[in-house]
Amino acid sequence: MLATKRSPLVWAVHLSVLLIVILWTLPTAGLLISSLRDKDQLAVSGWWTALSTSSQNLVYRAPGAEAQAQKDGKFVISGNVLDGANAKVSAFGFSSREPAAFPAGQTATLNDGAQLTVREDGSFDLVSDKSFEGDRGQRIFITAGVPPRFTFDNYREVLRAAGIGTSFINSLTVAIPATVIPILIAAFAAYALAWMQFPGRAVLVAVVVGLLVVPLQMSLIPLLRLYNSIGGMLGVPAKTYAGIWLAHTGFGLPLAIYLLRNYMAGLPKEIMESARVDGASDFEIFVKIILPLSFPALASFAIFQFLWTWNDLLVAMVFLGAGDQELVLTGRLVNLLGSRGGNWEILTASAFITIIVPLLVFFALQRYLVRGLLAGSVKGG
Amino acid sequence: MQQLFMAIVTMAAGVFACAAYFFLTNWLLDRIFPSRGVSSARASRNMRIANQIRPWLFLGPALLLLSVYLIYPVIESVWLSLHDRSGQAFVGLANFNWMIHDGEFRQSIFNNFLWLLVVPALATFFGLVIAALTDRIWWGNIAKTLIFMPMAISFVGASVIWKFIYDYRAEGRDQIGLLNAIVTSLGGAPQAWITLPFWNNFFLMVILIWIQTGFAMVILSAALRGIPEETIEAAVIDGANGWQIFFKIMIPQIWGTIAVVWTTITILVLKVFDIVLAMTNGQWQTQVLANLMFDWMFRGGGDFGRGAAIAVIIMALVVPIMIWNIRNATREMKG
Amino acid sequence: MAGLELKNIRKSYGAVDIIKGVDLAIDKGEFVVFVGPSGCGKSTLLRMIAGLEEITGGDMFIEGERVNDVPPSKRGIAMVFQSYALYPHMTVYDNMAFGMRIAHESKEEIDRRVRAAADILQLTKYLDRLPKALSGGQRQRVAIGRAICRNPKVFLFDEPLSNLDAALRVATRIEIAKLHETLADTTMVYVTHDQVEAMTLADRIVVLSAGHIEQVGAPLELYDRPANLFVARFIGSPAMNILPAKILETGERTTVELPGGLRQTLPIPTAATEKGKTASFGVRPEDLTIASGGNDVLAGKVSITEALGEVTLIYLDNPAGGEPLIAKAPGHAPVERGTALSFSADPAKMHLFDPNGISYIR
Amino acid sequence: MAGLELKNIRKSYGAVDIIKGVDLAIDKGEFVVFVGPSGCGKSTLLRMIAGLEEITGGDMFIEGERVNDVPPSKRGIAMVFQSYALYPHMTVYDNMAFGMRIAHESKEEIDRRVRAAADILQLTKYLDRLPKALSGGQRQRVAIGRAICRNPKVFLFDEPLSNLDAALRVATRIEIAKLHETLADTTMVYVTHDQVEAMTLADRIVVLSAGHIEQVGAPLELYDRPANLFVARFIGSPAMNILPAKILETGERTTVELPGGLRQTLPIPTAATEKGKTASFGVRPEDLTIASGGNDVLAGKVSITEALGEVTLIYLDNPAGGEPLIAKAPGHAPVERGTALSFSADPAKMHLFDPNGISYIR
Amino acid sequence: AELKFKPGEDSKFNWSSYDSFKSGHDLKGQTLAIFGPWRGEDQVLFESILDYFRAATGVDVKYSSSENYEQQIVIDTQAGSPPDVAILPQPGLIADLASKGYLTPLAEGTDKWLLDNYSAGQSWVDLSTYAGKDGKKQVYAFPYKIDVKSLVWYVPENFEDAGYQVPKTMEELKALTEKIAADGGKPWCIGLGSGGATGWPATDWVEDLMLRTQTPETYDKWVTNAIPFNDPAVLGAIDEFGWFAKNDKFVDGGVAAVSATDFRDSPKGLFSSPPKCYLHKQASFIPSFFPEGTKVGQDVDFFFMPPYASKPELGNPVLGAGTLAMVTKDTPASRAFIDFLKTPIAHEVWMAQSSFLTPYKSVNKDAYANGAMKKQGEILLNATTFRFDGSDLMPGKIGAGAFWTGMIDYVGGKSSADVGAQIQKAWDAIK
Ligand SMILES: Nc1ncnc2c1ncn2[C@@H]1O[C@H](COP(=O)(O)OP(=O)(O)OP(=O)(O)O)[C@@H](O)[C@H]1O
Ligand SMILES: Nc1ncnc2c1ncn2[C@@H]1O[C@H](COP(=O)(O)OP(=O)(O)OP(=O)(O)O)[C@@H](O)[C@H]1O
Ligand SMILES: [Mg+2]
Ligand SMILES: [Mg+2]
Repeated sequence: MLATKRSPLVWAVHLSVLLIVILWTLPTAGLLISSLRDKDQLAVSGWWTALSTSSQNLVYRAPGAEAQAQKDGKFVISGNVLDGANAKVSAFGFSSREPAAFPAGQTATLNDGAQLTVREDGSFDLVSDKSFEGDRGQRIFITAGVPPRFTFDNYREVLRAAGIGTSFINSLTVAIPATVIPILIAAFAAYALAWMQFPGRAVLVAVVVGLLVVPLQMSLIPLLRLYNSIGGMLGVPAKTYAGIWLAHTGFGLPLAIYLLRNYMAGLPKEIMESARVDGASDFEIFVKIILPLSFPALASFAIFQFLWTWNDLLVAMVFLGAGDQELVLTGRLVNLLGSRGGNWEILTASAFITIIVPLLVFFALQRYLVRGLLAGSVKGG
Repeated sequence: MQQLFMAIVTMAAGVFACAAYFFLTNWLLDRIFPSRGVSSARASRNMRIANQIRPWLFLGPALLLLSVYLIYPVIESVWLSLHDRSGQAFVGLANFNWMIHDGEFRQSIFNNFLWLLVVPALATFFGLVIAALTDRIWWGNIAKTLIFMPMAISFVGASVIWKFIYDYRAEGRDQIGLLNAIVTSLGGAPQAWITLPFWNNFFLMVILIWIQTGFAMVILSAALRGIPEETIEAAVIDGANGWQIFFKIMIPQIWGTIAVVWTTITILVLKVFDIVLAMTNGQWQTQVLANLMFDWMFRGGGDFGRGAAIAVIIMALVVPIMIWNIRNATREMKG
Repeated sequence: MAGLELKNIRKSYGAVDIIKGVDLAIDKGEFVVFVGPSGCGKSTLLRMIAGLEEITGGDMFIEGERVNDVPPSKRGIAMVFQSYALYPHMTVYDNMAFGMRIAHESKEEIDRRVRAAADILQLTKYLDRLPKALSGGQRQRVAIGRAICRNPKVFLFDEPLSNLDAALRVATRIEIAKLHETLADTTMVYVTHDQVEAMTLADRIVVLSAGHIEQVGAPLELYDRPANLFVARFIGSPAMNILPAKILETGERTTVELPGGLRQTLPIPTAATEKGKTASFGVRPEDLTIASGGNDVLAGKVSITEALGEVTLIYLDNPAGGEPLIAKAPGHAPVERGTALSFSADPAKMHLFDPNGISYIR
Repeated sequence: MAGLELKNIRKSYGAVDIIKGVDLAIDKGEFVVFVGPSGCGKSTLLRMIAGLEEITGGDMFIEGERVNDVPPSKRGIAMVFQSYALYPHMTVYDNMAFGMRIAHESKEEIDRRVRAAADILQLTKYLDRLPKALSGGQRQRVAIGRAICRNPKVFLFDEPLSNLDAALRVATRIEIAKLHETLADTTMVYVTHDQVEAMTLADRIVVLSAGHIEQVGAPLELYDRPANLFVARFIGSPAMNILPAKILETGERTTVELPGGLRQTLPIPTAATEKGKTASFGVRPEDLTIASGGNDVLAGKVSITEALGEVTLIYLDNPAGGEPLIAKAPGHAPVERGTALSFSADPAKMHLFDPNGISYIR
Repeated sequence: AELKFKPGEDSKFNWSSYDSFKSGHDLKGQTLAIFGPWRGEDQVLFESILDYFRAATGVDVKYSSSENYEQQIVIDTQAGSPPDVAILPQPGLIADLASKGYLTPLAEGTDKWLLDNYSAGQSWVDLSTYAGKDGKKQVYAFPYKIDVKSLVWYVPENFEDAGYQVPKTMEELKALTEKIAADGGKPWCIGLGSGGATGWPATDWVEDLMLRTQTPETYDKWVTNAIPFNDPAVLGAIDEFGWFAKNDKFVDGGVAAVSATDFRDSPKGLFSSPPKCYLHKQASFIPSFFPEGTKVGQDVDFFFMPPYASKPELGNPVLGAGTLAMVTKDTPASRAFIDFLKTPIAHEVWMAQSSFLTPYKSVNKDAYANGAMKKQGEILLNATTFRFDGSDLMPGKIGAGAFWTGMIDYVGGKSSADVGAQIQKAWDAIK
């Protein structure tokens, strides 16, 4: 590294990276915080308010008549409007029209003559001369300062879902070979397209680029039909792991070949020549020289391919099936959302659960994006 | 446990089978056309034959898979695009004729061009800048991981995230959308962002840029690190400052990779529909081709003819990029 | 049978002709050195022999077999690249072992040979390093080591010692010479800019210029009887002094008139037709001795002197104008700038070239 | 004021110390040449001066200003990299113009200087080429051109001529010398393995070995009075012959006994305490003349001769064992292998080193 | 798996129907793949029904679902690997599958069965009848699990606090709306947002209002486009919706919030303090989006979206949606499954849990898990007319496209005439 550490520019770099990182992570941070919040709060207040104490209007329903006790000839229902939460009541009311009619500590007289006292700590007494009736308790509206409160319930709920372990393994079983196989196949093809002489090379490169555009959706029906007929012919099920690996491989190949070829074409020719003079065949050059030197490209593609196959739902559903045994993690999590897909708290938590594995992969492979891999190889480029 | 074991066995078998193909075919080729231990004239003739075959061995599996998984569906799409909704009756170019008269299609084309102009350029640009900047700081890897995160988040997750950004609540209410919270705290009136015609396209693009920057960043970061350090040293000695080194030394050397990233994102933009589907489903004039295609293909039983016709158009849009790539490839192979 | 034969070999990059028809037969086991100005095509020729550049025209034979279409790996060559071309991801050891591993040599044999080469090249300490952690000279030594580990039919060396210090250069040169002796059947082709290397190593030297051969011959032959002005000036450092000379008398011996009116009679026969022509007269700096009167070949004012320790170079103003003339005096010659000096030389060591620059045949 | 001053400069890569404390003051305008065996740290030192390597310890000053933390671009340096470090995406012209463009020189000025440099380096034909279409020597010339176009405070040359042919090397060397003369205030630091370059260009030569300085001095000083055995053997090619010598008599002059019983009296004073010690006796090959009887310094059987044209190297079996002794005879000395020869030398040109290898002070 | 309710134990279940089904079907060793829309909680509930089927027949049943079930069923049928039984909520999609020949007609007499056993039977027969590949109309689908859409949700205590009464007629509802607005409150919470499906809640409004302003026959003509979308009848219903939604005073957050608010978020305004709104129209599924712990019947309640007093001839029309089961692969097991759905027990077991309504007349209404469900069930049973969600009956491009977009545009400011014309144009384009 250059000895330019202390230049003032470095501060500018730090600051701009910080700024970009904040911009980029802010949305995700929102998701993270949301995933730790009470689900009822999600739609009511912005996630950033969860970080500070906020004044909230809450509704509490006092226990019904069965909870009343007799004290000094009066009927009393008491309890705590905060349910033990760490907050402070500032005002309360008993009508939805005036939810903050009384400051904490005061006593309000209800329409039916009963008296309600709510203290700052949330404890309340509902006192009446007559016996309370009905099992629908009195609503108490309170205004309380609620300190930040986070819960892991959302995560617990997701992680405890039945079959999540199976789905996790299914996802891995899909994603790992579906990452390795295309890399292997694409690397060979990319080498041929970058360094071997044969007619039609440039056209093939362009075809590969062109195939990048084929919409996945167009392929599903013809392919599944093909799978069904092959499966029928061989007497095996049409939806197998091998099938989905090949599908992911097929869909991932154009990008893999394109990226790898570009990278390989940039490797210094001399190294290959030198290996050739050393007697190495194309196969040996590929395995012993090109592959190790292409690690940065292989790693970056691996990161993406893994990510796509891991997050994929559509291809897995079509080629593997949606049954309980075959369900991949994304499928399982989406199913948790219920038929109408409304449970954001589940969504937020599961988004973070699925993200972990790809991030680990990214972290693990990032170290292959090394600097100066080719340093010292050729003099005078 | 047993499932885990089975999983490992199938994975190993799958990967092994693939590797074995390459080893075995190469070994066979060298067996059939030996070059060691035969007369040298034979050897060189064999070598020549083998060298004509070998590229195809290397390319073989890739070509096979590409044909089955991509080329065959393309042909199928073209065929379908000339047929009616259930793929039974031949209708000639009727689907295309319908298309050019369809307002929604024209809207989609227009929006797609907007996307093509904005997203690849910005995603590549941010990716490049981030890749370059993070390379020089000690916490660069952490920064990169954070910026990569959007890529790793599933689309469903991403759509919730952006809901919390763009959400609209009436004026005077607690905003749960960050953007409106900022706007209102600055004294502005909240906006229902994704319903503002024309501009909402850009709000949707922001999402894709936010996601794709991670892609550009990773690829470009690998490329930047491949630049010979000494050329940068030489530039430093020549008195170049950070900017000059970046623009005059580093960028030209990774130009090829920038083009690749740009091409890839462009093509991805042509195919993008998850975001539009999840955020607006093309309403408020945000329709794009891919979503339109999806709509026609699968909504309410679908119209395969029209869906395929739109797919054909999407594929046709890539032709200029292909030609440009052929040019590049031939130039590169000459030099 | 020739170890290596080039027949009218040509090479062009697009419209630019780089090698313009080279004919050369190298015996099996011969040590041939290519010399020539920078950019004349030495490396290209070497790379064509190796099979790394396509041959635009002509035929190439290795041990009698036409190899135009034989891939490099089948030609049985080892090569030291001018740019080293080390495998950046392999240690020094693995770089050297690579070729042998490809050839499926036994582990022990590989280890023995790598260690031997490393020993010769003083690389033993660095065997576990990657190329990027080596100095320029060390990298070059790895490149040499990689070649000399192997047992090829033809060795190709492209300026292999250019980045080594004098001592190491001598030592390595000697090792290469020894290698050549041990492997009597191995043909060696060597490119260098170092005269000492060329003179000491070569069985024959090939002088190239702008893509064609100027002269091929044993080292002393080139030094003593350069075929033309180009070779004369190219072999020897500092280069031979060249003066215009008018041919006064022809016959068994030739008398010429040098600038300043000095006359010299050389033991070189010329035809009568040459009389009156302006030839080029040459004499090497090291053949000049400060004249003690009589038989002067040149005289002039000293413009600079350069003391190299061992010898002193004396630069004289050229009476014919142009580049200064140079004389080499042994030791620290105490010559002042500005003094007028005259030099004499042994007529047997003088050279004469016709107006086209071709040497008169002795 | 020193143009460049190094104070106890150190550099290590991890646990490996590469530069082990170098102290050196270079005057403004001085031309200093670094020599030393391959891998001794020359390039590293140069790169530290340029600011490309962090300084592990010690201080560096350029024109009085401490530059340890000054970025390279602010140091006012031009450098020829050992590995050239050309910009692969720029033509030769742009490679050379880059630095000036950065400095916002006028277009005409840039053009003038680039063309001038290209002219000197015979690159004019190649100005539009990319580096990858150049020969090794051409690339090196571009690297030189890139540096000499500019107007820095300090020039750093790392083996700039190693891949050039003799003629070009001489010509370029002369150009560099001229440049040095024109830019009287510019300090030049030059690394080379070529003795001639070092001797002709240097105001002072710095001999480095394994990360430290062995001797600093004017070229002839190093040649004539090497401070120790290392320098003695390093300067001069072939290296000085070293023989064990027993000190017989001390005083104003010293008498030693050489292997084979030969005695020599040298005009070197020694203290009486040295008597009986085994010193090292040195004599350069070029100082040996075939003895015509009397005052022999060495004798032995000829093992090989190498005719370089200009001189002939005669290798003798070493009576003390080990490396052969070498003598240089001018011209083509007609010496047969196996003949026994004895050599004499001028006592003033003999060297004597104490048992630690330090030279006795004359 | 263990059966949720032990057969024979609880008398509110019609166990005899289970026993007779069991004795009539022994299909041990057969398999049945069912593909349906239910995921999450619904899936658990449905599995509990399947357990009875498994126990009764011995069939190995595999149920699967998918987020993209519409897409997946199209792919699977097209590619030739359909499930045995598909359960789908979209008649439009079913019609398409039927017309392409991917469905097997249900057993003879199913129409008769529906007519007899389901309340407003003809409505259900119509809903289940589709044209096959040969163009012949047959019963292809069996309605099972119905959602009632004509519900308006409110918080009784808020009504008490403010002194409002549950309206009995549409006129009263409008008056109440005006009164709340006059009191300074916002009467309605309306949210049309639904990600990719944004706009659909508005279609429910329009359909409900269609049924309350026009005859069922006009409604049927509308959904088949026998009358154009910009027919005054339709425009009238749209404008009726506009009366509620396009008035800043009537909707929480103002008109701009209507299309931007997610339908899942919109009911939350009922429960905030002070209430952001007093009324919310949504189908019977909506309680799952109420705040945690909300008890229907106590914390919140609903009333039937009232008819116009001025149009008594229209009776009590009920708008609903639901899922229909169909045979995609004709096997004994899939036939048996449809038979199973005809048993009261298949309904009661789900009724006894949650979120299940049925128009099946012979089920025991007391099996409903709570009063609220029972009340909804009664709305369904008392329906004089039942109409399926019109947008689901229209072609996908309209019902799940142009109609949605049109409603968004309408709320965004376009006139009903423009929107009607625009939708009609889209409809013309796909004819
Ligand atoms: N990254 C590194 N890690 C460890 N040692 C290194 C590294 N880089 C260089 N070296 C060692 O530092 C020493 C000095 O290297 P340097 O390049 O300065 O040598 P040099 O004197 O220029 O040699 P040459 O004449 O061969 O160019 C060498 O022995 C080299 O092996
Ligand atoms: N790709 C190319 N296109 C055009 N000309 C080229 C190309 N590569 C090399 N040349 C030219 O070919 C000529 C011969 O190059 P070559 O490398 O063989 O020279 P060389 O004799 O080895 O020189 P040096 O001593 O400098 O290494 C040079 O003039 C060079 O400029
Ligand atoms: Mg060369
Ligand atoms: Mg060096």
